[in-house]
Amino acid sequence: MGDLIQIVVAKYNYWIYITLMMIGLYAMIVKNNLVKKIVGMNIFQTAIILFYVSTGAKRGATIPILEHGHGDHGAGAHMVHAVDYINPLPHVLMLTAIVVSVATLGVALALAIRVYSRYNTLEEDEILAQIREK
Amino acid sequence: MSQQYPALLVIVPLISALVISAAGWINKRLCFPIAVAALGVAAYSSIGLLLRVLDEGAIVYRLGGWDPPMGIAYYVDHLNGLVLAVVSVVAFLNLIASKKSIELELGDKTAPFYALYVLQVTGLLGIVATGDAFNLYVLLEITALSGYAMLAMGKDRAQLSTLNYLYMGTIGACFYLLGVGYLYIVTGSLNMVDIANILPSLYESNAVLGAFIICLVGVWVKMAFFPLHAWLPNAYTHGPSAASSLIAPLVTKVMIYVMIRLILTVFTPEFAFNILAISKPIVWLACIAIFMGAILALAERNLKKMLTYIIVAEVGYMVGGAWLGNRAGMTGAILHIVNDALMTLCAFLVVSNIAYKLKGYAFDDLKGLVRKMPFTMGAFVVAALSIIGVPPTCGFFSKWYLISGAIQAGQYAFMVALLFSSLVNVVLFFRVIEICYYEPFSDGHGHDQHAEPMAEAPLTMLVPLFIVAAGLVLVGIYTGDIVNKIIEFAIPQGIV
Amino acid sequence: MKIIGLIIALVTGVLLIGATGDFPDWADPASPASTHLSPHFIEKTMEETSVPNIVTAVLADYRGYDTMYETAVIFTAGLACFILLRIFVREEPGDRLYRHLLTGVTVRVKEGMELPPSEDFERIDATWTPPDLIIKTVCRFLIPFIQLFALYVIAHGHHSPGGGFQGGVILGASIILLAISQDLRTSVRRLREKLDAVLCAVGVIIYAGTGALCLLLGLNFLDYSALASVLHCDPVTARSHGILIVEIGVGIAVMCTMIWIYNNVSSTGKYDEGL
Amino acid sequence: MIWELDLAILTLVVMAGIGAITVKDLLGAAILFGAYSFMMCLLWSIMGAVDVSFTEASVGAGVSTVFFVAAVFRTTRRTKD
Repeated sequence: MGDLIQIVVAKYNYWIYITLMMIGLYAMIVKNNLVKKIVGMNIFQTAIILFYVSTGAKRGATIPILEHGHGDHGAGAHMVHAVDYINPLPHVLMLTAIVVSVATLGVALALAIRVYSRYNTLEEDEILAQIREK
Repeated sequence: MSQQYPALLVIVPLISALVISAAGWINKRLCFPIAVAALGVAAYSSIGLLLRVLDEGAIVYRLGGWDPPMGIAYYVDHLNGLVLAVVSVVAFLNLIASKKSIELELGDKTAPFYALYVLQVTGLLGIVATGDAFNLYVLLEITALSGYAMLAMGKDRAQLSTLNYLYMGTIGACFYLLGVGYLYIVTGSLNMVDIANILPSLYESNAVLGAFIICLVGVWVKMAFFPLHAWLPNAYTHGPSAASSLIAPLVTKVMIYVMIRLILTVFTPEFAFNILAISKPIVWLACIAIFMGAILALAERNLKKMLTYIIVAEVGYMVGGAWLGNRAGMTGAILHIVNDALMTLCAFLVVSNIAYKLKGYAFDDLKGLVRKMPFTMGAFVVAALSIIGVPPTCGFFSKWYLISGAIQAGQYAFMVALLFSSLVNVVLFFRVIEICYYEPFSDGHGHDQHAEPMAEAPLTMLVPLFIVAAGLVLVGIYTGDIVNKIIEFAIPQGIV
Repeated sequence: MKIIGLIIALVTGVLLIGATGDFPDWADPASPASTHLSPHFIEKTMEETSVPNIVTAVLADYRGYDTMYETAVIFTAGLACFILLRIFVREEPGDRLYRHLLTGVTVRVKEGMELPPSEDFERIDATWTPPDLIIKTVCRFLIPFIQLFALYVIAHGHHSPGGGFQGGVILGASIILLAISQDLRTSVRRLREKLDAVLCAVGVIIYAGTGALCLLLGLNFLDYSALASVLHCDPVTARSHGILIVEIGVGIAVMCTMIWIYNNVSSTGKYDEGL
Repeated sequence: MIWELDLAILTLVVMAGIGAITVKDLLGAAILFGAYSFMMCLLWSIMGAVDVSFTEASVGAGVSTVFFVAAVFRTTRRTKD
């Protein structure tokens, strides 16, 4: 039992991200409503971002902004130790990924509006039925 | 200046895409010349880059001046030198050929369309040139977003099929991103070469296996490999001609390049072919892809949609060839990237010429086309011969390599699939050409009537088409040189 | 379909969970991700770029090339929304409605007639609802402070969380707030569509142009230390300034694109009253 | 870092996520998605990713939600699932 808790505590962040990812993927595949699919897509992307941010976490470290940073660079700068600061690289990557996800969201919503203005519904099965009728 | 080719290749299109979109608000006629100039520079520097690579070997370009594992580096070797040249030349020719049809189909939105076109090319060139796994994802998204926007400008159900493409494309890109994340957590690096150096000690790890599978599935979604192909036919069929004749030849091929790059550079052939015993099932999957692509193409009564199913089958060729795990198969796959880009471009340019004149490309619309558009149909015959794989054209040679690779690897099913697909292609194209020879049934007496006047597409559309058709034959003739001077060096010595 | 979706999601989940077994423990300081590249960034950022916020330094300098494309992605999205949605209607047929701002009287102008040129009239739609006085006033007060904060975020990205991207989004949000609290015409009057679209491109050009300038000055693309000779400072400070310049470019591009997307989405490309 | 807080917010994130895809009203889905993003941003600031959570707060919880609401306003709130 103690081992189990140990494993859960060590990995639960990863498990939650996988749960969220499955929710998002399920919504994208199964949901019939186009906007619901877009919501699922965003949950999926955010889950991946959560995963990356988790990889950057470091026990006993602080946020990646150097203390006393202002003005004293050069010879007299005090030593910076890598163990004191959280890994900044995943944060950088995820800033980019967030931007990409909002960009995709914009395009997806624009497309959904176009689809709605043509078929007057957002339900995929109703749209397909309309196409088949023609 | 030749030191800066890798940067120019991608930066000039990017900046000109921005300038085009700004210039569109001032004067729409400025857009086309800027786009042509930008892609011309890109094509020129990619060919210059390829020649430099042939002379000096692989080139590393450090962006921002930082050394590779810290910063992002471009890593151009024989493999991506070749693909870069193909991408930029195809995009350039297609741009010139598509001017009239863009003006016809896009109306008052030509300026943003040109900007998106150039952005798409930027993204594709960047994907091919980059040596950083995460940078590839960002560029993938540029390509994808501009592609969605261009394809959705079509008619009928273009928006709906593009929205489906967007869902699938996002899943694919996210899977790739996730795979890179898995690699990052076990190696701590994002640079492809650096990852490859760290990985050998981790080959046993489940995380690396997971990363490989997720990346592979993500890339397969993007390239429309068989069970994941559902988005492709509708999205490509309903898009505007200029967009589909850019995206159909390039996007799937570039994704195949990414897969080959993942196998050869990131995970190394040792891991992909020897440690993981998944080559056989993947080649079987490729066989199914080829069969299904061919059969679905047979069922179509619409020229453009038929071609999109042929693309699905061709993706099967290349995936199968790359996974045969021997030199001939890999050569065939890389050669087929070049050939297939050219032949698909040729076929889609023919379709866009037909669409320009006829406003439709269902089989019933094509009757009497040989009389009406003899030059276009001439080019179509060349493309058809090449897709079937008839000797002087280039399609034959890549198929030859693929088949000999299949025999070497003992994968006879793959050989059968290739031959079957060639046979189906013969049926498909001769059916189309036969229809085109028929006169339309007009007023009862077919042969008394005067022949319909020739209504050929304008010269700006025909000349690039002829250049591509000639290219199909020329590439076929010079296959030996391409293989011996370029592809031979692109494949690591480990693969025999 | 439900079952297929469930199976796909579960298979993916099982595959991913299986692969997490070999991960280093969560937040383990000895994991490869924390020991391979990141120590270099953490320990050398200050002496190589003189930017205390490591994320900003890595974002705009070490991996500046990614960020340039990130800005280009946003720009592409703006352009995509524009090309997909925008409907150019030169002049709608039929009568138009104008509202006199001082008296609140609505004037109907027949087709083909013109109103005398005057600042007091505001074009409205048939479905126009008066903006709520409280919301309108509160937003009037808030917007300048939001914008001030956004500028602070951009300018202070070197020393605190934030930077061009966040600041740009907040700036964009302030204009979107104006569009929501009053109507889209009011906000478009403040920032014309043409200017907005051109500024989007200009923002990315500032970024890519800074990179190209470095290239022209003889170093590699985006190597800001080349700017030292232009800015008259040492290469390390030049990197810090280069980061500031590109952050401003990012801020402009992001702000305008957010507004552009919002305008197109909320009015389905007609640029009428919006929400 | 306080792992109990972490766990609690993770649970809320999952609940908001499930809510966003199951609620039978698109406007509700949009608002729940905003809540989801905001929880996520709290989670990241607990993990020390201040820049990322700042971005998510402004983009995910702010502008994305506005886009969703705008799109729902311009189409329909009706949904069958």
